[in-house]
Amino acid sequence: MADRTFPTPNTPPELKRKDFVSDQMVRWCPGCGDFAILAQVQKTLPTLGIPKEKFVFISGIGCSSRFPYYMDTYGFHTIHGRAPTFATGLKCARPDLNVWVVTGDGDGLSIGGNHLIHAIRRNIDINILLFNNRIYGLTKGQYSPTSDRGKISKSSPMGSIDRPIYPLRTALAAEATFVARAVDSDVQHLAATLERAAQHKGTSFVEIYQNCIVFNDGVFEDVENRATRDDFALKLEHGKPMIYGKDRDHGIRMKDGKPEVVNFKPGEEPKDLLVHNEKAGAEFAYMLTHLEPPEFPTPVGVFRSVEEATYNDLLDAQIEQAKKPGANDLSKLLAGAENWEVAK
Amino acid sequence: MADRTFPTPNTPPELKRKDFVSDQMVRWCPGCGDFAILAQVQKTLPTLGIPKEKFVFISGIGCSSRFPYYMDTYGFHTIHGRAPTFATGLKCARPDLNVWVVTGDGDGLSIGGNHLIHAIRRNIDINILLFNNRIYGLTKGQYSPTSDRGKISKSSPMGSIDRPIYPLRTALAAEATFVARAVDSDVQHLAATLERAAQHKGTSFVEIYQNCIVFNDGVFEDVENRATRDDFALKLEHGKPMIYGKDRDHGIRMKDGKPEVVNFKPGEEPKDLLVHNEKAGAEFAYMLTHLEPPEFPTPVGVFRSVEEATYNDLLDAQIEQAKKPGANDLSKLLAGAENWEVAK
Amino acid sequence: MPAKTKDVKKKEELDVEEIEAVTIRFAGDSGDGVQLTGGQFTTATAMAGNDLSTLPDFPAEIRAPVGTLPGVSGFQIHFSSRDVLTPGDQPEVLVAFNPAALKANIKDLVKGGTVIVNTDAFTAQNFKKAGIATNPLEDDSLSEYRVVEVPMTMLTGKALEDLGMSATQVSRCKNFFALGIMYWAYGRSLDATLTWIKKKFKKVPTIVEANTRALHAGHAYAETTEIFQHTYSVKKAPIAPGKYRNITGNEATALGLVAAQQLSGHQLFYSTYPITPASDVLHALAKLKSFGVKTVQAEDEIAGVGMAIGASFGGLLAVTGTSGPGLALKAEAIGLAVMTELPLVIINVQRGGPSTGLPTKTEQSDLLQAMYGRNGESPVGVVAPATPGECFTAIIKACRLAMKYRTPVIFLSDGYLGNGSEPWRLPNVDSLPKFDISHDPGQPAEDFKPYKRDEKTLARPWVLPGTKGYEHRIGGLEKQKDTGNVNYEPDNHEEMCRIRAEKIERMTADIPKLSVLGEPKGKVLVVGWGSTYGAITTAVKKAQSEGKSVSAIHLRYINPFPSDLGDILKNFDRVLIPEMNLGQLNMLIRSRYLVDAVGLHKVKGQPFKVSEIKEKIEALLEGKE
Amino acid sequence: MPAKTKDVKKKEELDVEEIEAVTIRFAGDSGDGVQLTGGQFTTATAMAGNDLSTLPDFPAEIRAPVGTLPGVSGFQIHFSSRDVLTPGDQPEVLVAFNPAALKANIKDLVKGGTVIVNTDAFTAQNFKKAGIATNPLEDDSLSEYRVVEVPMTMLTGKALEDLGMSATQVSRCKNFFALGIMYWAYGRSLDATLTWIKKKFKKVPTIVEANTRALHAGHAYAETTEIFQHTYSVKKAPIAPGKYRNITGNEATALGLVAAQQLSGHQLFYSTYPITPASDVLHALAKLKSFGVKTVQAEDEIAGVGMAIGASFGGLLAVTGTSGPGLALKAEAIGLAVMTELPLVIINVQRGGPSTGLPTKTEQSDLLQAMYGRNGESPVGVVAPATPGECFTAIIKACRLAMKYRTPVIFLSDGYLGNGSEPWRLPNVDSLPKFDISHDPGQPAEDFKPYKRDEKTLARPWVLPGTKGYEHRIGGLEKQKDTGNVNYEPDNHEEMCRIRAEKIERMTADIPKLSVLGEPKGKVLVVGWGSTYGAITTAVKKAQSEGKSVSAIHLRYINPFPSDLGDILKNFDRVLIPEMNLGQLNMLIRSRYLVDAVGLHKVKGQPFKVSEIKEKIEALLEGKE
Ligand SMILES: Cc1ncc(C[n+]2csc(CCOP(=O)(O)OP(=O)(O)O)c2C)c(N)n1
Ligand SMILES: Cc1ncc(C[n+]2csc(CCOP(=O)(O)OP(=O)(O)O)c2C)c(N)n1
Ligand code: SF4
Ligand code: SF4
Ligand SMILES: [Mg+2]
Ligand SMILES: [Mg+2]
Repeated sequence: MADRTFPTPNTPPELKRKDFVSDQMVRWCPGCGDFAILAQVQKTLPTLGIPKEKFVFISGIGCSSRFPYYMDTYGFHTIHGRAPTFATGLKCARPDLNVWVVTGDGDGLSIGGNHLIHAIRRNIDINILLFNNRIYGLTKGQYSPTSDRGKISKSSPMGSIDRPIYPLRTALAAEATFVARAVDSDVQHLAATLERAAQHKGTSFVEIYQNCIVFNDGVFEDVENRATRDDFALKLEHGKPMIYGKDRDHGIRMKDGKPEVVNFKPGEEPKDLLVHNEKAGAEFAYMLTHLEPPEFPTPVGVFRSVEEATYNDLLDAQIEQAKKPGANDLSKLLAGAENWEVAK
Repeated sequence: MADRTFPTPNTPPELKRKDFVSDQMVRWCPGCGDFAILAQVQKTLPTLGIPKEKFVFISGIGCSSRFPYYMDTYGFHTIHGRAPTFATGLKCARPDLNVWVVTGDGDGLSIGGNHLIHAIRRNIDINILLFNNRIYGLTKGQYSPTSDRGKISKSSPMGSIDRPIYPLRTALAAEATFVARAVDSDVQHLAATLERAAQHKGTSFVEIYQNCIVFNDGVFEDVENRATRDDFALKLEHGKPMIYGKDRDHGIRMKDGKPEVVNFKPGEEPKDLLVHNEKAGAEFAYMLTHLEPPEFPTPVGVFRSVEEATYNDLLDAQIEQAKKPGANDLSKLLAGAENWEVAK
Repeated sequence: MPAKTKDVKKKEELDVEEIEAVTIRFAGDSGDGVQLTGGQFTTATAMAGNDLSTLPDFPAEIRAPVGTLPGVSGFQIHFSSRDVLTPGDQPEVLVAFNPAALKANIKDLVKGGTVIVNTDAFTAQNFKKAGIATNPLEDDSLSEYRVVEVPMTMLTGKALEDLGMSATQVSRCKNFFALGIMYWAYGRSLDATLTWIKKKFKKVPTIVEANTRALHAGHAYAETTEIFQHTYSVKKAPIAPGKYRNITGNEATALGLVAAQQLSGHQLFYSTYPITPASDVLHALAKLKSFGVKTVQAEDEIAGVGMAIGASFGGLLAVTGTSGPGLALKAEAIGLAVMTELPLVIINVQRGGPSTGLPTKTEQSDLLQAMYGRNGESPVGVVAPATPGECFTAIIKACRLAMKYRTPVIFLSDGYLGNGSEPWRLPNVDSLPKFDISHDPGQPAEDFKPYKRDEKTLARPWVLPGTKGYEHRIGGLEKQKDTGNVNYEPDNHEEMCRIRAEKIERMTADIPKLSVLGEPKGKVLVVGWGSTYGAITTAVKKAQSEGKSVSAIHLRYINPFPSDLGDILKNFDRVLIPEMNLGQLNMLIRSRYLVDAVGLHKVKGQPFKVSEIKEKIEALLEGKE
Repeated sequence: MPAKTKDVKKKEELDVEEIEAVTIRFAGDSGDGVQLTGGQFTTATAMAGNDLSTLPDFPAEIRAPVGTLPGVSGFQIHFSSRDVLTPGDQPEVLVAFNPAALKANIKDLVKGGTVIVNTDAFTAQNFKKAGIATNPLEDDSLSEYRVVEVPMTMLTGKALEDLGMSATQVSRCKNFFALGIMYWAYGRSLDATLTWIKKKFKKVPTIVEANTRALHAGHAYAETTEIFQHTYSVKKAPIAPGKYRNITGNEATALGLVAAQQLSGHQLFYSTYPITPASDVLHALAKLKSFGVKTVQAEDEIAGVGMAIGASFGGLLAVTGTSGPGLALKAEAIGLAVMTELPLVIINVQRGGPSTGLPTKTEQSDLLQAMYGRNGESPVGVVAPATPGECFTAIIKACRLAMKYRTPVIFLSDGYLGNGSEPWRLPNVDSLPKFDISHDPGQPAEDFKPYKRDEKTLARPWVLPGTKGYEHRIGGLEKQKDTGNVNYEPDNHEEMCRIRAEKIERMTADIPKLSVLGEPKGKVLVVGWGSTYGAITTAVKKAQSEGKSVSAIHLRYINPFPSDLGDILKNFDRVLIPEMNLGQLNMLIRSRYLVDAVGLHKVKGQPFKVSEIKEKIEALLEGKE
């Protein structure tokens, strides 16, 4: 089996953004949020010091899932909802590769919800980017599991009656070791978040708010818009108090076990503001996912980042542990515990 | 369509436990926890004042999923993992029925995890009982998604390397409106919990710790055993402080936003013990699911119970709203918006 | 039609040329309103009394950049003073809104055909987007066609000058300008479109005004600039009298379901997961809540079919819809409906496969999947409509068979039927036959046997939860005969397998015999199924009119086969089976009847051309194969 | 064997009767250790030099209450001094540990056969559990059999008296007592079992002692009480010399996969979801981590196949395993492997269907699902082993074909093969042919075309992620020829569909020609596939030995068919196809070769009996059909 090892070169090559641009025409609607995400991913990868041939992008089906075609890396556009399974198999098989999953809110949370959860609970060392536009883009505008109740769409002309699913909560219920949220239009913050996700060992789960200009334009307007986003998005920073607002004059504080918003003069924040802790138990991050507009700002950034053993490492470790001299003798294996000789 | 209405009789019939016992031989291993659950369900149903013919039990595949055969109600033993979908369809189609789903940890959380989540997020008015024995019983002993990491089983001879899934957390991530836990052997508490589940409108989700005597005997020993269970199980009661122990000398308190165990003299509990609140946000119940042995007792009872509109009611309401005189004229519908006459 | 506009005739010389049929294709960017233009032209043509058939050609699911080849959208209409069964093999007229549309479609145009272009879109930038090196209007590439160059954007802009609209908004009206030209050329009335514009845009009076002006302007332009040598007249077709509308297969399917609800007195329950090209059935039904129709958008295909089976257990008319890959996912659950013998209709609007394949293209390659794509011996009914309009009656029939025989029935539509349209004569609602579906156990409660069957149909009782005293349990494990209890006995299993197979065979009693197009005996018999109907029928009629010994039959039922199929096959020397796959019906017929049927296979994501079938018939007659 | 023990002969009269073959069935409660007893008897018999074949019969998946009919477990062994290919049509000896076991099995016993019962289990309570009205040992119901009544529980108890064991523990040893009786009757040595007991229970010396004593006690009891008229001797069979072991099909499959790993130099990756009767393959492989085998228990079947495809993309030998309903769930993903042309082996250990069906019973009803159970034209290879031992070589072959042709291959085992066992001659590891599988792109990086094919095999390059300069993307949308880019062009699609079909056809080059059992021409040809091999071969040989004009061929490859199949079929007047389904191979052969093959169908969850096939052959020869 040792005939195909894939050593990682010692001196990682100098890569540029354009090294990750494939020769395929990018086919999203003009103005689609997917473009910005693609650009940030293409910008982030060269900074990681990983050879280009080690990256693999795996997706399901949806507008977002066309992503791999536009990356000049290895890529696999699979079937609807199942991308995490292909990624899990590939990473178990080839731990030397750097595996990314790109999925949508329909792909990842409607048909594919279970695979998502199971990848996360295994803490397999892959990076999952979920482009959440709260709509089915590719099939032309049905409501999705993340659409707000009451969403009027082709399949819900009187408004949807399902309660939405929250990607981050779902990930946290499976005790995700890395959970983050970013917004397509805030490209610097997005790039920084992607970099953190890439560096995390274990399943990194990133929800990216993505504007579908054709079927769901403006769902994230508050946090998308340059003019308003600082007032509506709370940038989480490990060890720092939770302050937001263009003028940094709002904060979050716990009262009677519940979060509340406090206003203050810029620079004079109260001492008891909630301090972000990425390393806390999943309960803390889960509580943060309940900070929602209109009452609260939308938290973005890294909600949780803790180290735990990965499925692929544990699998390899068991194999290492099982390997003993002579324990892989095929003849002996075939002979079994009991056998007999038939003479001539 | 009005030719088959199913009115509920005004005077509910007097039903007894034996009315719910079917003529089929019960085929579980002697000593299996499923027997106790069956008995409690058969005891609970007659107390609900609902005609027997209105009950429907729907299951997937597994030892637990044989349940419907033993109930003298309408029943449907479906396919592996998909029971919530059949139940959703039936309840939407026939809101007059009282629909129960019986599933296992493999059925409900391995192959069927996504359907479970989606039933819950729709808050469809059904009752889901998940028999958690942390093993695949029917297929003879492979580890399940709720098995602890390190579980040695037929399919994990060196110990499983997946991190477990927690049924209640999964339900709460989907904002379940009713979430409870019970133990097969504590039959009174189980019966009381089942009754609460039955009375709840919306999806009731009950995890039942169930002992598989053949393939996973004793996993829940602490809370199963009559002698020890009061020391290891915390019975949640709405509005009451969280006290447990045979001598009721332990309690739970919040400290720095985190729960801790306090010991005290029986009857002299501290005033700041955590008070259970079924009506709180899902974050509270979610936090309670993190009370786990060995550090904490295992909470049992109703974690959360809040009222929200159900999918089936909303569906019916939209139909009611759409109905206008003449709005169901088939000829007019067929004629469409544009048509023309071809003369003879 | 004229050659290059340079040599147009004088006005007085213009005359009206009478033609029997014409095929026109509109092509442009998705944003050019091609489908809308086609739809309006269709209505006007139908109202003018022609028979017609249409076919939209959508770009692949994903949106492509403006002006590029993958972004080209098309709409073809074939209309005639005679019977029309196909959208036409090759257009005689192409309206191309930009260079990409020209490039993508020109090769289909008949030699000598007319192409009308919007010259304003023929810019260097657009050539680049379309991957065109030189201006096709200036090189030799169009020398075999008559080219009509119209600066549509500019002319539309002029007409709307004083409305204060942006350039983009103006440009959006140019399709009405083009429509005006075409209305003039074929003597269509503007009235229906004018009414439509008023209704559609009633909230934005400027747009009403703009589109109205564009339409008139185009019409006037054609008339005054004399770009055509003459106008054309296509006489009324001898169409059965009655009220007509234009309908796509997906619309007809949705309406048929609502009709089945009314006829059966069973509320319709439609649970599904969106997928191209089947989603429109959901969209149509979701709007019909006033009819009491319940639709659920499920989390996936498995949930879609699971919910439907649950609803069927509850006594509703339960239907799920999908396309190829979704049918694969539903397989296991369909097997459960086979075992539990519950009525269930599964709509499969087939698309190009395998795998994700060509989602927006048509194909007939799921026939064997429908027949055999489940574990175990798992027979189901298979019904296949032949035309868009026929989807209406065929889906009603599928519902009836499913409910009467208590069985899943798969309805095999396809992308061409689903999105293609034809004029459809409105049925008289009162004359549609009601279904007689009973939930009466027909047995005393004390001794109720859920699998005791009707002797004739072998259907088991469909007793609904809520029926007092008849509590019973069903499931996917093998059932004991009559009692329906779980049973593993060897003989019982074989008997039940045979009963399930026999039940499907018994459906033959409810399936009409075949009608042979042409002589009942002869040299070649063409056997078709599904959406190939139009092309096959047209080809066979043409060949017959040339005196050839060829007949045709068309299968609307594939499982079971009509009872007279075997006998008909015997009466011909050769059997030809054209299919949009690699020979799936062929395999079923060969194996069942041991006839050496010849296949004509087309797996191009496109319907057959009449000529392709006719040529194959001729080859067979000439003994070339 | 003797009649009722009442009239046993005197010791001196006892002699040894030589017989050619015998079939014995052990039956009892799951808790009675029936499978273990059978296994031990098998080993002793194999060591005695007989040829043999065994078949366990498990109760339905769920545990049933002790003493009831659904709880009965069985184990049948057929051994002989000649070639043995089936576990025997009807047992001549039945060992019944309780009344339920007697009731469930007695009808299978040959008239005049011997039944050995544990009389201690024949209590009123057990009669009730088994649904028996009167004691069968006292009424007339067993009058056609020889009944040997042994109070096994009591006697075992006596033998273990002083060991201080509980009654339940003692009762658990009675199967060794029964085994002792049978060893005496057939002159088997106790040695192997004694060794096994010591090893197995080495941690509990009391149990070693108890079982040892029980075995000896049974042996002594048979000898001293003279319950048999004579003992039987079955001579050694003329077996090819070599080292042998007993092996089930599932074990052989697992071992074959490990061998394929070693031979191909590609690490084995097995991802699956447990399902009866396929789970044992996972259990076996999970233990082989020391060989570097990676197993993953996935969350469902779809994940199982998805992970395998992911691993295949990464360059491993990727395999997933399941049974019928699981294959249905994997269909969509298998289609993706077809489109992306990645190697993938799918093991399907078939069980009774449709739906959940009869999970523990055998059947061959997934052949058409394997062939056609996917959307679109989606061809895959289909390989079917004929015997438990053959699973070893067949799965190696499946891996080789999948890797060489870059395609999914479905391996159709079944419950009978998977759980049944036979003696298996250990192969010489060094003589197994290595596979030559390359990942070399064979093209310069600048101009790499992932779908440029090998001219001979049509395989595309299997270039692995991590290979510098060859970054490329694959997926489920239609691929452009050579480049593998997404492509929707009509002609390209048809060409690709034909190439994918042709690639599977090309596998014919790697498939051995058929060998005809018997004359190459004649009246009747029996065509089999999969696990019917033993019964067919035995029946055909018997008929041949009676001078009948019948031959047989057995298909190990169903897609593609061996190249000489058509020619062989032509050489016979009639073709008979016995299958454990309603005629699935039959349909493939009829449609492909237009021969009027006759089917012999058995859908009972049980393998064919030799007699059933022989009778059908005779009926055909006599022109009765
Ligand atoms: C098995 C299957 N079911 C359904 C579809 C149709 N389908 C393709 S993408 C999609 C949803 C896409 O939504 P999302 O994942 O949110 O992606 P987006 O297009 O919004 O980026 C659906 C339903 C499919 N391709 N395959
Ligand atoms: C599609 C499918 N996959 C796999 C199986 C095999 N199977 C039956 S039950 C089961 C797991 C049962 O575990 P659980 O749900 O925990 O039930 P338990 O038996 O423990 O009560 C599996 C894997 C099946 N019947 N169908
Ligand atoms: S439909 Fe929406 S998500 Fe899809 S490409 Fe267009 S804008 Fe983006
Ligand atoms: S295997 Fe376990 S869960 Fe199943 S019936 Fe037996 S004890 Fe109960
Ligand atoms: Mg989306
Ligand atoms: Mg379980």
